[in-house]
Amino acid sequence: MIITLITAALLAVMGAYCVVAKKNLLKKLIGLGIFTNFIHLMFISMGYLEGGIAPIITPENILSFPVRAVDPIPQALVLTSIVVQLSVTALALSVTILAYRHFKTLDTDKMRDLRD
Amino acid sequence: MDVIIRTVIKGIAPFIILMGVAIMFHGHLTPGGSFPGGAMVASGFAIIAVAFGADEAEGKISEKAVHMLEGLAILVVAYVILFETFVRSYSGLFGLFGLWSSVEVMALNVAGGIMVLGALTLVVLLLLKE
Amino acid sequence: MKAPEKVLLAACLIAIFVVITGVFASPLFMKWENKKVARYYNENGLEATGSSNIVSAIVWDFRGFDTMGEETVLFAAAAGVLAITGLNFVRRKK
Amino acid sequence: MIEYAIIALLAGAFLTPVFKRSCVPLAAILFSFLVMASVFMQGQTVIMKFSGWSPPFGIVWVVDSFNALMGLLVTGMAMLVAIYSTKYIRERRSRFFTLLCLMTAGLLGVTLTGDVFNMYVFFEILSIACYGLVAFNTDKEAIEGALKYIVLGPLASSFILLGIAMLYGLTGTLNMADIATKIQPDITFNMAFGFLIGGLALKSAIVPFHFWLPDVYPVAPSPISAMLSSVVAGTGMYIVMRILFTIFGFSGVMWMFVAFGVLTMILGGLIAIVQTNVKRMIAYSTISQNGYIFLAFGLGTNLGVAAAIFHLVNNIIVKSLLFLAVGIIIWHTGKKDMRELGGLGKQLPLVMVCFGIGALSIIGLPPLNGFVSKWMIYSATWEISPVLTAIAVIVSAMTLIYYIKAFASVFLGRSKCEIRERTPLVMLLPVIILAAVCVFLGVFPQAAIGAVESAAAALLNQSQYITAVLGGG
Repeated sequence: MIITLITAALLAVMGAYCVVAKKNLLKKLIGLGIFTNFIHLMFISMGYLEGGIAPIITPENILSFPVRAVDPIPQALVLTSIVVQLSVTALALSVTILAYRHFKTLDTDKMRDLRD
Repeated sequence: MDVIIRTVIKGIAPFIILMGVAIMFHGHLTPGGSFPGGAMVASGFAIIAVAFGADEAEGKISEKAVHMLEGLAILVVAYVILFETFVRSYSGLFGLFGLWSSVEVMALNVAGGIMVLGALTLVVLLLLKE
Repeated sequence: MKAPEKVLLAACLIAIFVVITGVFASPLFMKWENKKVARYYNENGLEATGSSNIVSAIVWDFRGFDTMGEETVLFAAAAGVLAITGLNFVRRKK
Repeated sequence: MIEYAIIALLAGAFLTPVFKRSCVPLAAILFSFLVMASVFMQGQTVIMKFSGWSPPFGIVWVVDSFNALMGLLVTGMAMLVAIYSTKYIRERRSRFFTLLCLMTAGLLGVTLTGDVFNMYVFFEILSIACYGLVAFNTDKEAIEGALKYIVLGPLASSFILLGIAMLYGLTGTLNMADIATKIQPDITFNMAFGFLIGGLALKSAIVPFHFWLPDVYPVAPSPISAMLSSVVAGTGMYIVMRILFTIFGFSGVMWMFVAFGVLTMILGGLIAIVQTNVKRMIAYSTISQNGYIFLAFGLGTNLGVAAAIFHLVNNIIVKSLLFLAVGIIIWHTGKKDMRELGGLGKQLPLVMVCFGIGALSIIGLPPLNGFVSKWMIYSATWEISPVLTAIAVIVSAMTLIYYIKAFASVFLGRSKCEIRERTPLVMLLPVIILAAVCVFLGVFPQAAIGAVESAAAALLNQSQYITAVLGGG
């Protein structure tokens, strides 16, 4: 559990650093993805159970299932959230393509200079 | 793309698509479901588009047809989720753990998979053309 | 980037790290025994929906409306990409 | 019954790219408006259970009088904007209307839902439609604004998701009423609250996070600017209030919100004075008015919350009016800079009158609706601290300065541009309707004050909400 926690915190730091410090737009978008993945990891690990099994019932585990299965709600919610993130990334990439066509660069600082 | 890639993709793409369809249909029994299945089918289409070029696909896939497919799929989803009378009453008809054990969830998984497939294919084709 | 900005950024990042580890190690997070809703899903999901994959049952039945929204998000992304980059798509067809 | 509203909007969105006619989305939005109007007229708390699962297990929509008011405004504005856009948008119209329908569906979902995660999903529908619409013009300016929006928007969304994840971990449920019964005054709950409010503040541009808004709102097509700065910003305010009062059950003066509100108000007003781009100026004015709303509901009193809701309603109406009126000018001349415009009063007298009514109303002069809500804000702040009242009056004076300046430089003076075409009726009609609503609410404020006070009562009565959703106990 503590390992997931530290990994997630590291992911958050990496994502935040990428979004704030990197100049390249694509790297910013990758940073956003990493930051969202930190939340997904965090959310999934909230349902962690010592010795838990995946929430899929089979004839073998049907009796012990309610005791042993992990929390299924975060998994369902993260599934939804992943799709949302994918959609945002697709749209962001298409805007980036257009921006590259207009500015001939992906550097945000240079873009600001080119505006006027 | 050169001929090796094309030949290899001709070989694997059908299996990728078939695998995706299988995952969609078994979403209520095994891990996976609408999104992984739909994404897998869409990636099967995507590698075909990468290998053969997006222009080739233009005549074969019309944007209107994709939207119509998506519209039908979302109508199925909305119908089942909001009114839930017809499909749900057939759930559990053939016993637990079988393919037909949950008609409702299966139908929704397939419909959702079609949505995902349509949207992703459209996005990939458009971004490839850019 | 200048030196003071770097120091500030590093401080912020360390603060993020500490806050996240601190908050999420909190003992306040619910024990499995108290999660009424999740336990209900695990215990009654199979009988109520017939789906043996409980995550699928939640995604498409208990919280099906969320998933409908999710599909709409995908459609919205496709429509957005079409609206802003699909210019050539239309013209070439005509 | 409410489900038909959302079904109609989704069907409109999915059918528009197939049929490529403007009447499909118009009919969808009109239908949803009629549904919301009938729900508003009934005036009862409606609980809609999706998939037939009862509240803590399934998703519910809870419509009380505040929700119904917001839903009515959202669909009404969307309808006017859709009518206006049939002529304003000249190319790719079906794609525009697809995104507009999705945006309305997202707004309606955010407004009516009683489930935290459902709120997040609809917020995402709304945001993605907004990203697409902001970039719709695809010129240099629009793409730059959209880039800013598309990097900051998902960041804000992920903060909201983080708050929701923490709330789930802490309470084991996602239903708003169920969460409200399990809240404890604790540091971790406050962190979750902070993440949620922080994300929403970033989305609705409260002062420390206001920097992106003026680059984003003006670059969109004018009808979309109207939607963004009225109902989208208003929905952000709505959801902040909902979280604050219904989920967390705060009461008493919240000085943090008052302070942010005051800061937002002053900064927005100050920067608006020096702007030369008309749309940019109205965008800064939006920031300033959002500050008023924050200040008013931060007071936490019955009168304060009622004033906040009334000002929210007025802000939605007036900001749409101003942006649509400016949109007509831009449609004719293609210019946004005040220095290049002038003397349009003779050529576009109706637009001048409507813009004048909107400007006077947002300044807060007597026979108009802005006066009533600002008067309520003044009297609510007077009970807590006269200093706040003084600040509010001073910011109103600033509003007077920049609107007078804009009005004078656009409509009065020497004529600098020629108007060749006649303004289409469908573009003029929404503007006139909104101006008429402004005057009507100003002359007969009783009509609105009753609805606003019952909305405030519904918002502040947390236990009633919980009983309505969870049923007795």
